[in-house]
Amino acid sequence: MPAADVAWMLAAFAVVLIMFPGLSLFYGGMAGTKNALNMMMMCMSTLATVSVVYVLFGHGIVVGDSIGGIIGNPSGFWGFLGIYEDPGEPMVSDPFWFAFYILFAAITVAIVASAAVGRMKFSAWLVFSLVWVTLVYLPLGHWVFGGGWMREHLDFHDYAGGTAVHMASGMGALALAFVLGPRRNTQMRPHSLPLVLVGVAMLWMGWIGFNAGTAGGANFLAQYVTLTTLLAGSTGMIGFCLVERLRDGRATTLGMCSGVIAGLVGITPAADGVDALGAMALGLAAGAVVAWACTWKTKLGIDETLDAFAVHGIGGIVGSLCVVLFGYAGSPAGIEGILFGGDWSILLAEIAAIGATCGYALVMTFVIAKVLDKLIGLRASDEDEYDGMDLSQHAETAYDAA
Amino acid sequence: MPAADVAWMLAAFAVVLIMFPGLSLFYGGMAGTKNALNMMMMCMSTLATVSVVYVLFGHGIVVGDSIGGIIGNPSGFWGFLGIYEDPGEPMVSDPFWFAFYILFAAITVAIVASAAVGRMKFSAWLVFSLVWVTLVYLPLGHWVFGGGWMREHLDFHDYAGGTAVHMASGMGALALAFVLGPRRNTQMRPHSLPLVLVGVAMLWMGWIGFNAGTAGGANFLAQYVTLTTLLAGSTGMIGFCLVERLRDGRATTLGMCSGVIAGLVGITPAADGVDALGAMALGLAAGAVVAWACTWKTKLGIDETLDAFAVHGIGGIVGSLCVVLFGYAGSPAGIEGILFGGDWSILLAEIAAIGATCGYALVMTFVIAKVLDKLIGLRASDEDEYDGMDLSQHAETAYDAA
Amino acid sequence: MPAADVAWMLAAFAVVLIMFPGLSLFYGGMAGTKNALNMMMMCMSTLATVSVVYVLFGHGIVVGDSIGGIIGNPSGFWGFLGIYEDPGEPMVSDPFWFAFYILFAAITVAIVASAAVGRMKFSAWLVFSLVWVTLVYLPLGHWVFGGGWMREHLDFHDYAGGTAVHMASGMGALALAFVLGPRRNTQMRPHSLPLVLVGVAMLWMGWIGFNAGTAGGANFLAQYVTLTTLLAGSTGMIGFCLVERLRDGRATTLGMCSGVIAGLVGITPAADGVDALGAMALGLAAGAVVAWACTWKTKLGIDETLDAFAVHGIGGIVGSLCVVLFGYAGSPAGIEGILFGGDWSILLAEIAAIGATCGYALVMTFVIAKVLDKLIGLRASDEDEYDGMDLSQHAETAYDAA
Amino acid sequence: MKLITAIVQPHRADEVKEALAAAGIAGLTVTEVQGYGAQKGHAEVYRGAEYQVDFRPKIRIDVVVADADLDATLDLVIAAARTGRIGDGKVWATDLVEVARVRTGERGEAAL
Amino acid sequence: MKLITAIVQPHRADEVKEALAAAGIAGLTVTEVQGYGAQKGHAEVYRGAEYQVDFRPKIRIDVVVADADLDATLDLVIAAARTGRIGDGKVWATDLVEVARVRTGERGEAAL
Amino acid sequence: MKLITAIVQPHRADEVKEALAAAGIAGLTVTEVQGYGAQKGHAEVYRGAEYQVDFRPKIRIDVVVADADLDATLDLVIAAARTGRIGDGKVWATDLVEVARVRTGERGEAAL
Ligand SMILES: Nc1ncnc2c1ncn2[C@@H]1O[C@H](COP(=O)(O)OP(=O)(O)O)[C@@H](O)[C@H]1O
Ligand SMILES: Nc1ncnc2c1ncn2[C@@H]1O[C@H](COP(=O)(O)OP(=O)(O)O)[C@@H](O)[C@H]1O
Ligand SMILES: Nc1ncnc2c1ncn2[C@@H]1O[C@H](COP(=O)(O)OP(=O)(O)O)[C@@H](O)[C@H]1O
Repeated sequence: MPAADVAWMLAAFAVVLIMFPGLSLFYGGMAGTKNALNMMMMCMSTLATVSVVYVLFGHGIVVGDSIGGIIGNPSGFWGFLGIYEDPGEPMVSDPFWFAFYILFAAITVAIVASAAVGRMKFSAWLVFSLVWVTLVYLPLGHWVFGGGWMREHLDFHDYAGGTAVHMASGMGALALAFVLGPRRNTQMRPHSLPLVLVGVAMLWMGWIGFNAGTAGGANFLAQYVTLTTLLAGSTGMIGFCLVERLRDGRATTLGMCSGVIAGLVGITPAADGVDALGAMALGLAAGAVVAWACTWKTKLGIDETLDAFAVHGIGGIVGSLCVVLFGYAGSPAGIEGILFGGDWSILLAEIAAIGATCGYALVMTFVIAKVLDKLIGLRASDEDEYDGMDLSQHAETAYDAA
Repeated sequence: MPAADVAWMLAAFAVVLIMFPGLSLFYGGMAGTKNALNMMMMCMSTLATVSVVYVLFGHGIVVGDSIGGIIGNPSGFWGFLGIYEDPGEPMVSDPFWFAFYILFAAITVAIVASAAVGRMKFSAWLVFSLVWVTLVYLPLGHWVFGGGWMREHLDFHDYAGGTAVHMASGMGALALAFVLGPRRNTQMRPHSLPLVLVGVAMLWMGWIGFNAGTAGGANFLAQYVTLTTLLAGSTGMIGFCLVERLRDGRATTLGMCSGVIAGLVGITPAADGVDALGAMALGLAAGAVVAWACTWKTKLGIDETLDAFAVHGIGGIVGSLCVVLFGYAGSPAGIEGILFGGDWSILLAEIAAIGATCGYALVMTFVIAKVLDKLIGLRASDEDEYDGMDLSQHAETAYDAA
Repeated sequence: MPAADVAWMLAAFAVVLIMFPGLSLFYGGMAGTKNALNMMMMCMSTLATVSVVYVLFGHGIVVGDSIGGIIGNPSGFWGFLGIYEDPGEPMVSDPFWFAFYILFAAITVAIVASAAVGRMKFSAWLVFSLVWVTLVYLPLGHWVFGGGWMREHLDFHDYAGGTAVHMASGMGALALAFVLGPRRNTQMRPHSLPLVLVGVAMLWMGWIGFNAGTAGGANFLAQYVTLTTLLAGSTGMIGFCLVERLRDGRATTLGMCSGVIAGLVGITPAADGVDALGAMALGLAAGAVVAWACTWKTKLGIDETLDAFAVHGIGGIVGSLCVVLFGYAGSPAGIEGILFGGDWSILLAEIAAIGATCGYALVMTFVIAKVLDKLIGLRASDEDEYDGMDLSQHAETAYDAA
Repeated sequence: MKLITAIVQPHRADEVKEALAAAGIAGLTVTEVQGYGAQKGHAEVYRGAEYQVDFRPKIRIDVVVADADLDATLDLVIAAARTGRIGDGKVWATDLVEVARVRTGERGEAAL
Repeated sequence: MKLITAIVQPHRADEVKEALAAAGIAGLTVTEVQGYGAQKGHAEVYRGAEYQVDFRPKIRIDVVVADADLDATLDLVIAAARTGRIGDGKVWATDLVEVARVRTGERGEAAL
Repeated sequence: MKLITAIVQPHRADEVKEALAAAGIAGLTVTEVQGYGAQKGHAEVYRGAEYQVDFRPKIRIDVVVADADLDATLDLVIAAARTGRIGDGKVWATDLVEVARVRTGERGEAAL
């Protein structure tokens, strides 16, 4: 029912849009008081920069005619010219899709920003984000969503962006954090957990739009993934909090919030492939593994501060593997999990897709960050860092009690 | 139009989902700084616990084959198995409904959490919430929404959960607060009224999804209740603030926020049964009566801290009675109010339904709380209470100014 | 597809509703700590007062039978009586439209409230808002949305309320601020920028509902304006931040947030008339001009504190002029911009519409404010102002750290 | 005149205020401070990373008294603040060379 | 050297700062404190329950001056802080046994 | 006994605490304060309007020491707090007429 599809997609768009301030508040609440605004601006600015990129050449690179399976034709949709013909009767049309895809691209870049908290020049972030979306997200988007090689040659499963969105941003964050080096003072607590929860509120609501919107309309699939998205978020909480309880003695609010996001990241590639029990198991696994993965950065010695690597990178991988392990044959995706007797070949395809995505994002981000660091310098001065990025980059402070 | 119904219900789901963080922030803002996170976690955790209960046996108890009108068959929908058949063309289907019902159940439990603010062990809350949803909400749900005795034998009117959701949680909160006993320090102000407003924002938006979603689709009824829900929330503000103005000399932000919620609670059972003027009168009445009822707890000597009893219990009762008093015969519910010459019999049915719901919730909650208190101890130590529940239960503090 | 239209409009309603707390938080965060709650209450109260006005006589004045092109018949829809007939099959019906229009009216009044921050008696605000909506918004609404003279005789373009909503409130705010006189202490910073961002989150999401809801259903137009609304908000950021960067040396969070709103205000009259590149240019222009216009008040010597004049008044004018300048002939509005060879006559019509709206709002607001000031006194006492409006008007404080 | 400064547990501050009021000393100034002492701090854990919070919130009470009232007031403050547990705090007193009431400009004991 | 401590109304703090700066005293330290005194607090009402807030926000200003400047500075602070209404605050002075500037380690009046 | 009051840069507070602890002085009280001095403030710009923020956040450390420890402690605090840049702060010391430990009621040096 094309008109009904339009009705749902418009609503989905509205709630996905609020994921941007949602992510900004989620990360901003976790940052220290002196870096909260800068964190929020890095996230929000992606809507501006990526919009421009998309309208100029970005959409072309993702879905334009494929050039050897590597990138789409950048000039394919220059200026979004000539996409405005009214099809006569309501159906989801180009102007909408183009807008929707901008959100997917921008949210990916916004996740990467979390790695830069408290130490990156704002101007450098703007340049980096322009380059990163162009050289990392857009090609990956072509491979996964467009006519690129992964889609053509790998029979992997990724429902709504576990690879190009979550793994890419998680790995990008890790590489960026590595190049930036640790903050001078890594002993910082979230400055406002209520703000973190406000962020989670917007993210979870938005995720329904994201996952059920990927269904492309008001159909059975959209309803199916609504159920799995709810359940995985819910049990993500349990998984993360359980690990905390066992390891640290107490379940925390930050843990609960992180667990929700971990469960949601995990279900993103798998929402159409697991049943209710599968979604719960997946959420539990994603929450628990991410809780564990959050501690790796200390061992790696990389100040990947807000754990995009663990939450989005590892969370996305866990979700992708879960659908391979216990996919439900009666689901819309129709994938029979290996544990239920399914074919092992999908595991290989999945691992190849994960490997290609992570490897590309990791290496490419590293190169971009290194080159930009040489060219323009990524890091703010020690003085600026000490004063806090809010003051030094934006001449502002988040709160004024007077 | 089944496909259009799907489109609206998906959107309704997304906005109802945000009622959970909404309620968490509403209550968390009203709590003191040292108990805010614990309050939020008690609310949010209901999504996790109730999801598990629902998938395992909860949905069966509510809508499974009735066992003597008392409960549905718990094993009726075990694991949500076999509900995934695509009907071929878009219509609101089982996976969606199951997910939607989880939200109704969980929000009811989350309201009860407000009674426990500042003094209940988090582990005890988790156990209590599991038992409460099973023994109080699920049977009530069966009576009211499933094939239970109330629905079969009482000709009462309850549009969207005035009984099983609001009265049950209000009475549950009262009984739990009674068993827990008062906090050691009851002199606490809301620590952040802006946070309370953020909560109201999410709740009011969500309530449109809740009430117009109960219409089951994109139909006239949904539009009708959108109007009455808007008006009752708006005049709920007026009712509460007027009482404050007369009694205390000033209208307050907390009063305005509480009035909105009181009006919304009031309209929940009545949204399809009153016209615009009726909805305004109902909102006014609910706001004013709830403002008055908030002061009862002091007289009762029960530290029912965040007034779920007044707002949801009394608010729900007022709304139910209003539809009996001035229901509009031309409304979708077609109830002629007594004041307009309607039949008195509906009043008796309504009172019976209110009495049964409130009585059951009150007694059952009391028993559950007493038994659990003996078995595992509900209350945190005085030391923990003094340090604040955030620190003692979660080793966290909400804010860090440094 | 009428049923699909219902589905989208219900969702649009829910997200537009959250614009009220959104605006409250946007303004409340910009206010000082001692005036934040009062600011929020002024905004939120408009839902209550305007609802009452609308049900009693407001809707009649806007869309009732025109009395000489000046106002509609106030008694046309008294009590919203007799509007409840179910059309049999789902289509967007009166109860819904009436509710939706209340939101448009109330948000306009809420914007005006920003001018009164920190110095207006709350009771005086309530009276003022009742009079203002009746004498300024309702007639303007009739002229623009109903059967009034502007619509009949001026061939101007205003997609979703650039005139009656944004210019009217911007000019109203300017006149009210002028009559009120400056605060005693104008050296105040936003007390919480994260709160400002929470407000922007709700506003931007709501704006999708506002603009795409103005399309009246799930159609091509709704999708078209979704794209332009996204792009103009995004480049609004750029425009504002660029001016800040050049002028003050740094882009700020408040600037980014203001730029989003400026872009959204600008696109409101033009969303159906520009293409993607046009929307981006429009957003850029609106953001930049508004950033500049924010500094005018100092020169004017009017303490129009939260810049409703610049953001909504000037932003709305810029947007209206942009569609005249570079409207896209292939757009749903089909306006050929002057720069692309379009007819100059539309510029005259547009300027006349802008002039009429701004002139009427400015003069009428001035008169209302002056008269009320004589009759009841608008301004709180110096003592009250010093103590802060939260304490003096509402006996409350926003935060309690204890 | 003497200035008595007491660092006490937050939940004893009201008792101290009331004890002082009962003794006719109706003016005092209170500051939120952070104390470090024999009493241990607490640990908070965020995503598995532990943050050691060494300082405990305390309330600092400053009260100016006449020379003659010093000892009595000290005893009274100590009695009111005491819970007997580690972390109860410290009290100290300094000699003042001058005191004034701003409103009237009065000096010395008349200013109390 | 002497330490002058002034508890003043928040809205007079700027005047005091400016008066001191005008007199050539360019350093001072300010603390947000809560005062309790002759001035009454205020009541806040939440859902019908009244909360009595006894304390009023005040600003504490600490300024170290040379012995010779004590009296002049006291007069100046009192004059700048005065509104003539209850709640204007208190000022007191103590004798210091030592003062140092951290940056240079200078001691005594040279450190001011 | 003596009371040492140090106004230091926030990022040196930990160093001072650790230096004191290393010297066997395990108790101190810390207050967040705002300092005004030779060090300039900063400007913030909101929608084109500039707000001058004159005060800089500082940490005030109050520590009571035995008379004999005064000089050593002063040196130690100054050394730990110093960065050599403007804004490093001030330290001063006053004589105390009495000190007490609330928990036990002990007086004098035994109370430290
Ligand atoms: N030498 C000191 N100088 C200043 N303040 C101190 C000193 N010793 C203790 N305090 C303050 O007193 C508080 C309680 O001291 P603590 O040693 O924990 O308990 P107790 O005095 O009961 O042994 C500390 O948190 C600190 O604020
Ligand atoms: N004895 C005292 N010791 C310490 N501070 C005091 C004392 N008396 C008053 N103050 C401080 O001075 C402030 C103003 O005092 P108050 O008695 O209200 O006014 P006034 O001095 O004009 O009579 C109080 O809020 C308190 O902070
Ligand atoms: N005379 C004074 N009285 C009280 N505090 C002072 C005085 N002078 C300086 N301070 C405090 O010391 C801090 C640093 O002083 P400043 O003059 O900026 O640096 P420096 O001492 O290195 O010249 C100030 O911010 C203020 O808090």
